[in-house]
Amino acid sequence: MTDNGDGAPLIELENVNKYFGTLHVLKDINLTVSRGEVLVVIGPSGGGKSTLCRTMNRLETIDSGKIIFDGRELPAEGRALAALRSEVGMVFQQFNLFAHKTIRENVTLGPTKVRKTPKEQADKRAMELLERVGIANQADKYPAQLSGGQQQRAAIARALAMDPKMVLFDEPTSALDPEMVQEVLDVMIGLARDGMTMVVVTHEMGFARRAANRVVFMADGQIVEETTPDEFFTNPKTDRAKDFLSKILTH
Amino acid sequence: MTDNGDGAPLIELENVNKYFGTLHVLKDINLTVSRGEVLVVIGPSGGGKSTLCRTMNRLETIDSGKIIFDGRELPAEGRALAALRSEVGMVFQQFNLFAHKTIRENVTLGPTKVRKTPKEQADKRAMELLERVGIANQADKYPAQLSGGQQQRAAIARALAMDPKMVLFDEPTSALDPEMVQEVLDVMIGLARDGMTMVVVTHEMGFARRAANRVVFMADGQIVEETTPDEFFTNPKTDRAKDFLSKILTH
Amino acid sequence: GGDKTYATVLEKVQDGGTVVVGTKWDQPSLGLKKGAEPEGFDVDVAKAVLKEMNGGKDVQITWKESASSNREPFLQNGTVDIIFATYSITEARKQKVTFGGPYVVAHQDVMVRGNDTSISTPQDLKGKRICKAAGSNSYKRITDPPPDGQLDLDAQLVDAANYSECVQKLQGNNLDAVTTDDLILAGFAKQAAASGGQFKVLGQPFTDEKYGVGLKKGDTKTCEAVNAAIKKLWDNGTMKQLQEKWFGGIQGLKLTESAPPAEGCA
Amino acid sequence: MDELIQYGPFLAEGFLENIKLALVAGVISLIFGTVLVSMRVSPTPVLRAAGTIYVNVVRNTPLTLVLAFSALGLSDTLGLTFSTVPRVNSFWVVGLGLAAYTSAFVCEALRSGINTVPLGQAEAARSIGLTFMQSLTLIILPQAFRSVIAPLGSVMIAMIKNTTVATAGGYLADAAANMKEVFDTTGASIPIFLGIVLAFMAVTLPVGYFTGWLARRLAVVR
Amino acid sequence: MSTTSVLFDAPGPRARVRNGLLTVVSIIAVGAVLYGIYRGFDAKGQWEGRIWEPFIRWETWDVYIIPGLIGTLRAAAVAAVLALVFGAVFGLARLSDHAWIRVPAGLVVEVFRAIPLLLLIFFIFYLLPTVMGGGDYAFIAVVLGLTLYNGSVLAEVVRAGVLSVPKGQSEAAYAVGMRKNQVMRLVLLPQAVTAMMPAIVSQLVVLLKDTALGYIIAYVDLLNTGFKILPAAFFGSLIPAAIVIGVIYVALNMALSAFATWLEKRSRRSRKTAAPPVAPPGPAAVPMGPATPGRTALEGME
Ligand SMILES: Nc1ncnc2c1ncn2[C@@H]1O[C@H](COP(=O)(O)OP(=O)(O)OP(=O)(O)O)[C@@H](O)[C@H]1O
Ligand SMILES: Nc1ncnc2c1ncn2[C@@H]1O[C@H](COP(=O)(O)OP(=O)(O)OP(=O)(O)O)[C@@H](O)[C@H]1O
Ligand SMILES: [Mg+2]
Ligand SMILES: [Mg+2]
Repeated sequence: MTDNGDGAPLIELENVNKYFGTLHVLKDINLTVSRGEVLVVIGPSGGGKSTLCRTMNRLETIDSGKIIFDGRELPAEGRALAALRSEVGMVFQQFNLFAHKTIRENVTLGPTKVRKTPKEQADKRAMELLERVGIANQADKYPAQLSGGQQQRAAIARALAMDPKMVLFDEPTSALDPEMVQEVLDVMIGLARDGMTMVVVTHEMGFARRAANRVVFMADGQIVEETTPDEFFTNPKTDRAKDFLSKILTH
Repeated sequence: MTDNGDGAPLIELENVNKYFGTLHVLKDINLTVSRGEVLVVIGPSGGGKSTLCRTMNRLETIDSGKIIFDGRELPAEGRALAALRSEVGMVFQQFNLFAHKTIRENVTLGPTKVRKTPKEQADKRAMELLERVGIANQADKYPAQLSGGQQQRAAIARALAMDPKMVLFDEPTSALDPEMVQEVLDVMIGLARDGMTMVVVTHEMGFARRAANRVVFMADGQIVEETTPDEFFTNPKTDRAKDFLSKILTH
Repeated sequence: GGDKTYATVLEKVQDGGTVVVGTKWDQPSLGLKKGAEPEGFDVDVAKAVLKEMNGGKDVQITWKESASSNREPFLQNGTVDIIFATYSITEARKQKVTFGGPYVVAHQDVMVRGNDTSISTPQDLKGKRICKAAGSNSYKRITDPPPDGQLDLDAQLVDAANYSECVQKLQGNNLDAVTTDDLILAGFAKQAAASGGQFKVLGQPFTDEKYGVGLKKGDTKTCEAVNAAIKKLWDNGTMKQLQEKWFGGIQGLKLTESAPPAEGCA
Repeated sequence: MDELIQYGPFLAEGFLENIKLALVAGVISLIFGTVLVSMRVSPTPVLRAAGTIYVNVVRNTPLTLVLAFSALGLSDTLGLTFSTVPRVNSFWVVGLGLAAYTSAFVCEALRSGINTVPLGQAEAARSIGLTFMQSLTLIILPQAFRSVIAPLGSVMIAMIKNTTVATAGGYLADAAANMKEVFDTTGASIPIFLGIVLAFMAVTLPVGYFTGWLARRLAVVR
Repeated sequence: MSTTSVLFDAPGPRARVRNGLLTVVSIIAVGAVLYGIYRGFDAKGQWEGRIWEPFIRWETWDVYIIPGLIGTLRAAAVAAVLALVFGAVFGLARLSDHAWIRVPAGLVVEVFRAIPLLLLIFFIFYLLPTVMGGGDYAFIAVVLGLTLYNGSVLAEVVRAGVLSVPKGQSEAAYAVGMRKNQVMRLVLLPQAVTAMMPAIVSQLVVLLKDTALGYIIAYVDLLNTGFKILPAAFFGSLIPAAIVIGVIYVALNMALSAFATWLEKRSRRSRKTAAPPVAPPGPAAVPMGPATPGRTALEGME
């Protein structure tokens, strides 16, 4: 647990609904994340966690409701939307590093092309960030030459390079070999300590316990439970949550 | 821990070597698995665990050494090899259910075509097995319609349908969503309790602790450590093993 | 070629433009590509006629291959200006093309393998395999009744892309006779003899094939100039001399003795 | 439009030849393509090499030349005759040439069909004790066959269009040859061209839709 | 070598003996076929030195073969460039968000793919003079026909290439705040090009091969000079000419095909694209392997 998570709201979701065809994937979601808060989203597969995460930078559109980021409703398109996205970093399960660019270029591409930061300045900042996630020595390799853990840390550096107000993580460690999970979680824990606002979809209890301010349990498109990590893991309220925890905790 | 694992040797590997081109993937492996024993193979990625497992039913040939199963050297080809394989079940990481057949057909195919079991009898047995792994109600669906956990349980049923003397598991849970891991492990634990001889490549400590008689730690094509699960997890001897465990146990 | 456009080919000739002349490129002794330019009787006649049309001055010529199957489209398209390519004047073709000439009269005849004794007259072609070259109408004289044809025999047609292929097939015993204009046959026989091949032309002509000069339909101005030139060339002995040059000394071949009467331009 | 009506029967006659050629070449190429693919995937290096060489040579030769070879080489020189009536003979010679060409593509389509079956399927089949023939007939071919329908459809469509090159094999009776003959008289006629194109589409589109539909219907969901 | 394939198990001793026998039998069979062909040609005198002799003379190459080859390569080169431009424009147009661009582009592509190329060439050849006045349109007709047809196929390759880049790549690009055209320009196209290069080159082989259709409208190409005029000038050399011309075509196309295969291997291994190689278009088009990148079927067979 850290000492952040008590700021003003940074992002607010109000009665958000989302359908895929006839499938109702987000059902009347209300959720607020404050500045500096670390929110962990947990729940069974297909419950809508990724979709929730993706609506927050409008990679998915919503069918009804409102999403307010930093005081303004999410823009629908064009420059304004691009600008918003540059303020909300995103880290994907599959890393999604640009395969045709080196690690350094992956990190500088956003700042130079979107923010028009001068090349040297972007390069300098990129190296600082790569240093921070511990892969500065890999800067000139291509993504495919790196291990999964290194790629994911590069992806985090890429997200941070835009100086986002918030970072979304969608199962950042579940595509990794087990021995690489911890090195990525360590970077995320550091980030949380530094006061970054984070929404993290993950099943890693260790991370939730050590870094989260709040846990949201989602199933069937609904927020079923919303509480502190300790409370959630030691004393879940709903049967859904109990059942789910029993499945993932035994092994 | 169960009370089995004290029978006569079922499979013995003597000085087994295997190369992929110039890459030496199995280096002078000596290993014996007794009847009723459950052996867990653990180790870093690329260490040769899968290859070891696959040599035991000759999905990979070996370049030197000997593999003796049930008193006879592994046959090299033809009917004898097919017959051997029908006695050694195999469960793959990617399930590998026959995509164009229903679950029931997947399970009955071996018995009817290899063992010439009459159709009704094979069907009956298939339903018993599907019952046992808990997916009898999915019998007439196609693999793609099932969740990963259900598919893997079907794959176990398919292996069991041949009444094998031994079952090989190659990371049976690592392609699964976390909440589905336990349902598969439960089936495997039950199988171990019933005295099946099993070789299991896995990173699941819980399973190793509860079901294994012995743990083999493999790295770089060699068996680095071979001991009981308790001993291995609490008191690893080699630096390689210590390092590996530190990485996968922290989170 | 040339950037200027001309109403008639005659204008182009007289203005010193480069004339595109269509000839065969694969017909020994008539139009056969050897080196940069084709050579043969048709080629020489074309040069002489054009020179005559230009008042005795040499004309710049671009040679363009005009296979039997492409002669009409090439004239219609303007791919070529004028064609000298064993082009028999027929009523059907007159619908599509304006013909100058004829400048020479060939006769349909039959060529068979040297050792073939079963065919000695055109009538013997009954039941035999004869060649049908794409774009050529010669086979009709054998298989069809008048007016299009002549002999109305039951011969079997073997398709071929052109007459060299016909000759190849004749040589390989894949057909029994090639029947078309004697000048064409003579050219092949002469060429084959030079390299050890054995063909004989029956020497029994049974049609008159009036070789005309192909012009775009309606270009009567040029047509008349062509006719005048041809008359001149007959009168001064050039035509006779050219026939001698290319077909002299071939057995059984009746060369045209005097200027064939002009057909009139339409 | 008048031209289309006037020459319609003549063109239709030609088009019928295209269809007949397509049927002949279709059947033969499927058979020959299957033989070729068996060679290409056999464990015998010599057969594999022979199959590979055939496919690579034929695929890289213009169809025009393949048909010419079929007529001059196979028929005229090697004496392969199907009929004493030359017209009929040329038909079969062209059909055979087209089939020889198309079978290289059929072979490749079948081969990549086998290629779409994941290795794991074969390993699973082996590991329950199925023999070579059993895993081939029960597991691999049924799955390969399904993924091969659509590509085979494209091969057949290409083959149908290729019947227009029959002229190159000395068969001057198809729609393209007839269209050319008509154009010599009429000049380019848009109605005639469109008429023939539509006639071809009337054959190729249903083939495409049918194979596409069948492929989707039988698709193995993985 | 342990090569696992979907069809065959690693061979044991008996399988090796059986394969050996089969090898001997097939050598005999293949040999018999080749000998039969040799004898057949021999019986018709096709190996006589006289009819092959022209091909060792420089004039033959200078007058007939090389000019024809130049004609073929010229048509192929011009058509290739135009087809690539056509393909790029229409391929991207088909990906447009605007239906008024996407739909007509799709229609054009589908129609030109459906027309038999020879008919298209004929039609253009006969049509041009009526709309543009007299002239030699053989070259233009060949090039235009090849461009429209192959361009349409290439349009599909371009589209497939862009679509083959995993969705995650564009999502990641959007997530750092890029605009649509930046995503296309900076992320999708560079990766798509690597993925579609082999398919493009394969299609260029088809294009080069199809220049031979020009022969039928008397375009002066290799087939025309080498296969029609040359045998007329050298009596009896039709079959030798066909063989020589055939070898030249096969060599040219194989060189290009080999290049395509090399490119494909390279892009399959490529670290610089997340996209799997696009399937070669046309008759051989086959959906690329299984969705999950894994070893399949015949891997290791060649
Ligand atoms: N693009 C899409 N089109 C249609 N359905 C979709 C799409 N994306 C997701 N879904 C469906 O929406 C539901 C919620 O999906 P989502 O990916 O948000 O779940 P999740 O909680 O992230 O699951 P997981 O743990 O498996 O990632 C699922 O039923 C899924 O199949
Ligand atoms: N068919 C093959 N051809 C060539 N090399 C191979 C092949 N299969 C495996 N290898 C190589 O052999 C080594 C051992 O592979 P193996 O799959 O047995 O390791 P593993 O311990 O199972 O790893 P993982 O935990 O990633 O499954 C690796 O370096 C691998 O790249
Ligand atoms: Mg998700
Ligand atoms: Mg493994």
